[in-house]
Amino acid sequence: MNTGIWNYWVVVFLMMAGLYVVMAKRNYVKKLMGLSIFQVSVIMLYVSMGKVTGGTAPIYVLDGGTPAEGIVYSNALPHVLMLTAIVVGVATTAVGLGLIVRVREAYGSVEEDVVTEQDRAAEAAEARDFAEAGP
Amino acid sequence: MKEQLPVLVVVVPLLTAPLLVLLRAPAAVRILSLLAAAASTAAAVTLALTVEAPISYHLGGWPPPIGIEYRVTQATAFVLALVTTIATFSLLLGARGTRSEVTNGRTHLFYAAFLLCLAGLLGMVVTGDAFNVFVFLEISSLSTYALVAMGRRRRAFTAALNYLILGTIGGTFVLIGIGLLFQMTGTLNALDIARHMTQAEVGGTRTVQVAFAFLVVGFGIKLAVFPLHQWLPNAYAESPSAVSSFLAGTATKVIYFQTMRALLVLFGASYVFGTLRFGLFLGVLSLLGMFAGSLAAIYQTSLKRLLAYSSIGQVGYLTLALSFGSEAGTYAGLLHMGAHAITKTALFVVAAAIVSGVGTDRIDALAGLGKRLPLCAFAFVLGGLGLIGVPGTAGFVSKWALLEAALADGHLGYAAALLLSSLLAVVYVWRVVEVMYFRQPPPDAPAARGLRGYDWGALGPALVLMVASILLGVWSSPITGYVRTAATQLFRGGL
Amino acid sequence: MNASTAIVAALLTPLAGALLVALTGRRPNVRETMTALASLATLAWVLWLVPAVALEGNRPELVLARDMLPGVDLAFQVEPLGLLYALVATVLWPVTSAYAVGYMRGHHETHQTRFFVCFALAIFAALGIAFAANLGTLFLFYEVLTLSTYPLVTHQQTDEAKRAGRVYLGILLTTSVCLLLLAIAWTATTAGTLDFRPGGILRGHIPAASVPLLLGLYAYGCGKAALMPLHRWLPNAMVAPTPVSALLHAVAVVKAGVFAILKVVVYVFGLDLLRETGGSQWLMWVAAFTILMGSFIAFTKDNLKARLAYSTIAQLAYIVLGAALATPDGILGGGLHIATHAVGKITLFFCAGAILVASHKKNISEMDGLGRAMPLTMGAFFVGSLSIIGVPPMGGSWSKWMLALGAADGHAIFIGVLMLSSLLNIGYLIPIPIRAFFFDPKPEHAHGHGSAAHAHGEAPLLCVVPLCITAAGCLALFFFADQIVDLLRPLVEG
Amino acid sequence: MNLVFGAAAMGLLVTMALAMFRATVGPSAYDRISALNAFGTKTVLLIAVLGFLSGRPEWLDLALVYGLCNFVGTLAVLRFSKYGSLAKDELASAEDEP
Amino acid sequence: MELLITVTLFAFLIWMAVVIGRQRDLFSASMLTGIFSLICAGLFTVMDAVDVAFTEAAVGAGISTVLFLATLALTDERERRPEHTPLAAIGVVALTGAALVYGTLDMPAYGDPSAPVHTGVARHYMERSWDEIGLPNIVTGVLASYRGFDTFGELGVIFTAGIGVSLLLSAGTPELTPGAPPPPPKSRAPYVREMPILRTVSKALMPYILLFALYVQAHGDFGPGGGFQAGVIFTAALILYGLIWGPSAVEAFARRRLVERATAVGLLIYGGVGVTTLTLGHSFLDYSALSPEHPQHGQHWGIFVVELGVGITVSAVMLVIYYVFASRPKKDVSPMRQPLPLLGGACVGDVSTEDAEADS
Repeated sequence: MNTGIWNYWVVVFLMMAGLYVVMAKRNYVKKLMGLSIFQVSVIMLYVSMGKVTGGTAPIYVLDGGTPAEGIVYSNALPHVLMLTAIVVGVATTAVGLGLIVRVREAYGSVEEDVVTEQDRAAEAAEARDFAEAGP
Repeated sequence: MKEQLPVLVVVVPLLTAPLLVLLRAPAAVRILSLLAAAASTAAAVTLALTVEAPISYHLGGWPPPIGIEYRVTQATAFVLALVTTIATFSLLLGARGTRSEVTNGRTHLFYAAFLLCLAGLLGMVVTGDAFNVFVFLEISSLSTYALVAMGRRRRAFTAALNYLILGTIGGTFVLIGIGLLFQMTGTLNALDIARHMTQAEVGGTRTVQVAFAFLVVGFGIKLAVFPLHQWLPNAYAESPSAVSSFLAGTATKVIYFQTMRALLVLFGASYVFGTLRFGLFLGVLSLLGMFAGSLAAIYQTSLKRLLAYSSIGQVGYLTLALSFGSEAGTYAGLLHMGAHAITKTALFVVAAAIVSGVGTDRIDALAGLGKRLPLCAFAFVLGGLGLIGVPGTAGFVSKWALLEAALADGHLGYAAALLLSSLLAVVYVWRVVEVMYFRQPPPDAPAARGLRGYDWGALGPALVLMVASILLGVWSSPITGYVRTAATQLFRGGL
Repeated sequence: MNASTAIVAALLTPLAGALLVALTGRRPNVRETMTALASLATLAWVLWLVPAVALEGNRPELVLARDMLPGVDLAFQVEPLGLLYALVATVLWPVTSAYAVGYMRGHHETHQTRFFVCFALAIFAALGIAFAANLGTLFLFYEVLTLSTYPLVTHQQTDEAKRAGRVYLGILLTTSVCLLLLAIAWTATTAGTLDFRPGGILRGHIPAASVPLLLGLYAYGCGKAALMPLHRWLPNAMVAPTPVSALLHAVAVVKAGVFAILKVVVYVFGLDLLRETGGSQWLMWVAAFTILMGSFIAFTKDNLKARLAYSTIAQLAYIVLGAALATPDGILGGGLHIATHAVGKITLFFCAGAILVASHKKNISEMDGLGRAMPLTMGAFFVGSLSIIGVPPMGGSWSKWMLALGAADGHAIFIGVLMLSSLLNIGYLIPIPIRAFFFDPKPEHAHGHGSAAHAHGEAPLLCVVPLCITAAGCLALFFFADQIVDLLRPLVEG
Repeated sequence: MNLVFGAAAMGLLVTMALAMFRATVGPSAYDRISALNAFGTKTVLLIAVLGFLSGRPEWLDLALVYGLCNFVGTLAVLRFSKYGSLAKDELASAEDEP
Repeated sequence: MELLITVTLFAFLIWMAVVIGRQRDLFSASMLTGIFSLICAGLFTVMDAVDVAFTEAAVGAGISTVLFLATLALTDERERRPEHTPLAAIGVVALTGAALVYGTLDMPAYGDPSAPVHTGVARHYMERSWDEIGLPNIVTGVLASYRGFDTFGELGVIFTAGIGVSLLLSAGTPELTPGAPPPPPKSRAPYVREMPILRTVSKALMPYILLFALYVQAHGDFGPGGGFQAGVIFTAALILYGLIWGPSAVEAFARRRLVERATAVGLLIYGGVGVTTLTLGHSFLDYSALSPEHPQHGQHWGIFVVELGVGITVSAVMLVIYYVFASRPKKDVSPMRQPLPLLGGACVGDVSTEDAEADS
């Protein structure tokens, strides 16, 4: 059964939805949510590569201690790769959230605009200090 | 034991990191991490000196493409030696520099993250497996995010966070690219992919074109190629000195090497430069990056930020070399990668020495440094000359190679642009030099100090690197000969 | 001892001198002794090389590092032109050092240690340029020279000095990096080598149409030659202390530029190639233009050092003209002019410095009657002027003569340029000694500096003796010009 | 047999859609919490049904994990919505310590 | 049938993605990401990726949600309204999406058994792993043996995340002095009394969940599961306990210092297997070295130990992350009151912000 490539288009849509959230939203928590959507969609891309029509999960169906004949399995390799990718995703999310907590503690906000504004103000203040202290 | 060296280079730092977590005692942690880096360096240098034919190491005992393969060629060995050496120097610096920058009680974590980052970078270099590149890319990236956030100012957090977001997008793009390649070839081994790529039903597909685009953009983000460079200045400027010197010398270099391999090995030069005509596009981007980076560097108010923008300009040189799509270009790129790694690391280390002497890296605050810390100022001048590419420094040797590569392909315009942009380097380096030597030191600044007044933990490594750069500048033949054979091999798709 | 050792020694002695000077900086007398010793030792090494090159026709070689760049060694070779340039530099170094000691102390300059260190480094670089066996080595030392003289130019560390330093570094580095390096790279890719070889290396490798372009890259790439319109750094660099100006304008820096051009013309292009293709035609006109414009501008300058600076620009263009003519006599004349102009111009600068030290006067209009207080200085000035103008029995006359001979073969119009320029030289140089000896001091200037105008006599002895020596040198060159030409003869033969 | 499982799956999908609708429109946090919980339960069931559909019922493990995670997630959400924090400590709150 | 389910789930996913993007209440959004993960897990199951589904459920719906909530507890719950339309983002996304769609045009169809993915190296795994490894779960075989080094790297990633989060968040919170017992309970907070059911249920469930975790760990060779999933489940149990009894109750059970060391131990176990094979003269992680006369047994042993290492590190790292998030007090500094940390020339060799916090 040939079902075409529509699934990849859906995956592409999901990826782009995630990417859009990352790029367009100014809230860091939201950005990370977008990032995890993006990553999960990529996992979806790989996993859908591994599907074989009419196949079953890549765990041998045992028949008296040996694999039964004539059973079609889906591809295990993308699954293996994506286990790693999931781990990478959650690791990134954890570190990112840790950073967000620190940003919030240091700036009082997790909005990119507010943070940037404060940085600018701090920079200007620093430059002013130097202008006053210097010759 | 010798045949195990390829994996030991990576595994030694990777397994020392958990040991550090178990040890915890700061002094022991410092020594052990330095030892690990040194051991890794020794392994890498041994490899570099002995490798002739490519070494294929089968991890898990499974031959490629079934299992993961480590491949050591002259090119990879060169990069390995470079990265490990710079890591060792940065750790020497870290031994003193980080004490004030990382709160005690977390020293072991800091060093563990450092070694993990190193292991990640090394793993990317030595692996011959596309997906393994992604895994180790993420190890190095994640630890980098945490390390960058250890900077002294709160801006380090936002720098790290923005780096994390962009870096993850980049990493995910790479993952997409690898996935698409995997889908069309059914394999993950780089050489195996390259073999499939020559078949028309693979190499001619649109999927492969898109895979190429995603890999290039993904690596481009991590490499800070011109329009994708936004994360770099803050990340370099705000991170602790040991980290910025390490990153500046290694991270972008390793990614550059990955890009080279992606273009030359994975897809093949004829596909990239012939079928896709990617050279012109990359060349134009490189030129923009060279000028934009250097111009921005001129207007910076902080020393580390200036160096960071200069790195963006230098990345332009690197990609320009690649864009020629020629053997000479590959050679020039590899060489400039090495030269710039040494020079930029040295400069960041000098910046660290200056920061520990002056307390800030604001350029305004460096007035009269030529009198206050003459050795630091002098070291900066030496490094700056290397950055400009004045003859007698390693930077000149590589710039010469770039020029030759440009002229050999008849790109007179590129050659002229290259030279023009190195004038911008003169401007930003000399701006700092003038502040150091021509402005009167603030009245309350301490007068010239004796040799004890320096942060030798930082200045020592810096001077060693400077001397190395100058030695390579006047006697480059051992390195250039080595790199040339490495480049030849790499350009022909050998991995 | 063989010649290679002498080359190494000649190169290392100034370097060691710089180090010793730096180390003994706390005790000025020891420091100055170090400079003196280093300069004399260097001179001895170079003189030791002379017989082998001049009489036996040897070309001593030395490879310091193989493959500094791929295919380019860090190598040295002593050939006549380089030897001449090295001789000029090393002979004048002890003299300049002695003068510098007097000047710096008399003028109460600061940072004297840095000054003498950089001075020694500059000589080191000049020797490296002189002995360079290929374009790569030459470029290396060319840049070292630029960088080591930068602290000298900006010695005063005033805003004016900083500006001058920017222009200095800006022009010299820009041209060398953008043009010279490009030219060298171009040469390397077309000729496949960068070695200096008699007869040139480009012949047969380069299309005739590219010759003028490449020559232009070289001519303007050697920014130190101060060809118009890239001459601006030279008058700007006048903010430096006078010994530096002497070094810049007579010995090391500017001569390095024209020396490099001569060397490139002789050993890279080869005279035949230039003559066959006519690729240097345009350069003659540029040189002629520079000669005349430089002289005209010199006329308008009241500041003595500025006037001398523009005079230098014009005189350098003589040498470029000689090179561009690409005739044997032109080359010989150009080479000879390196020596004669060096001695003449250094005399003039020494005098300017001595005047400054003794009377604190910079402008020509203030110098009326100065000859009575400083007869030796102004006498030497007169001698130097005659040499620059080219009046027998001064050395300068021979080099102009040779240049004119070179132009006679097909480019007679440039003889006219030379004559016109000589007239201009007379116009802007001779009035100075005349005013000094025959005019009465202007009262307002006497009051301007208080009673000091009458109180001062000659400058310190360490200033006056060197300028007398160089003035005598101008005279001596008239009689030894033949030997120099003989030395250079192999350049144009074979 | 498959028909029964198929119909069950369809029914589950419909209920999932309903739960999602509630999660989407809210309006209150508690609506969403219960929607999340309901959705989790439906997923557990769907996995179970899928196992039978594809003839590999041995993956009921999977459904168990879902049930567990759903429980933990819901609890966390509830706690968050009530106390605004996951950190309130029953034994010794962080603020009390020196 | 299968197709219908797939299509519906995909439609659900799109729906959720859009809703998450538009939802400005971050609390709701994090719940919706939980739902998103659950749908994904469902889809993975349909696509026969049971191991991936297993992991995604545990990570996406469990750990991630808890992490997001913990972060929200320390930050803000609402997102500000954006000030302008992000045209650049729309442009980039449209371009990227178009490129990807262009790239899909030459892809093999969904489920096509003759696609290169299935005929390439994967064929070797599918056909030979029973003989070479001898485990029913092909995924485990590939994961732990054929591509064991990838998994080693993956463990490195997790370990790095633990290190990173500790580096970021561990300072500034009072750590229990080593060796000292946890402080005695002061007073029972009223809310525990409010939820007797939860209390009872959680206590009753704990051992079973932990047992289940061990089962998943051990059964990974035969069915879906393995070290990673087991580690996550183990931690989920402890987090559950922590949610009801508070983080220090968990810390009393698994001391933080101990857990931090356990993160290292797991990685060292994994690497230790590699080093062992290496000293036995084989390649790194070549398990057949462990039993030269019977390579399959060596594989079994190696995979077992390696999975154990994975389980230990994963659960320890997850726990560490939970600790540092949950035990961090919320600092409600408004941007106005917060002094700008101007670390200019003023602070030579100064303390970092960390120290300042620890001092205060």
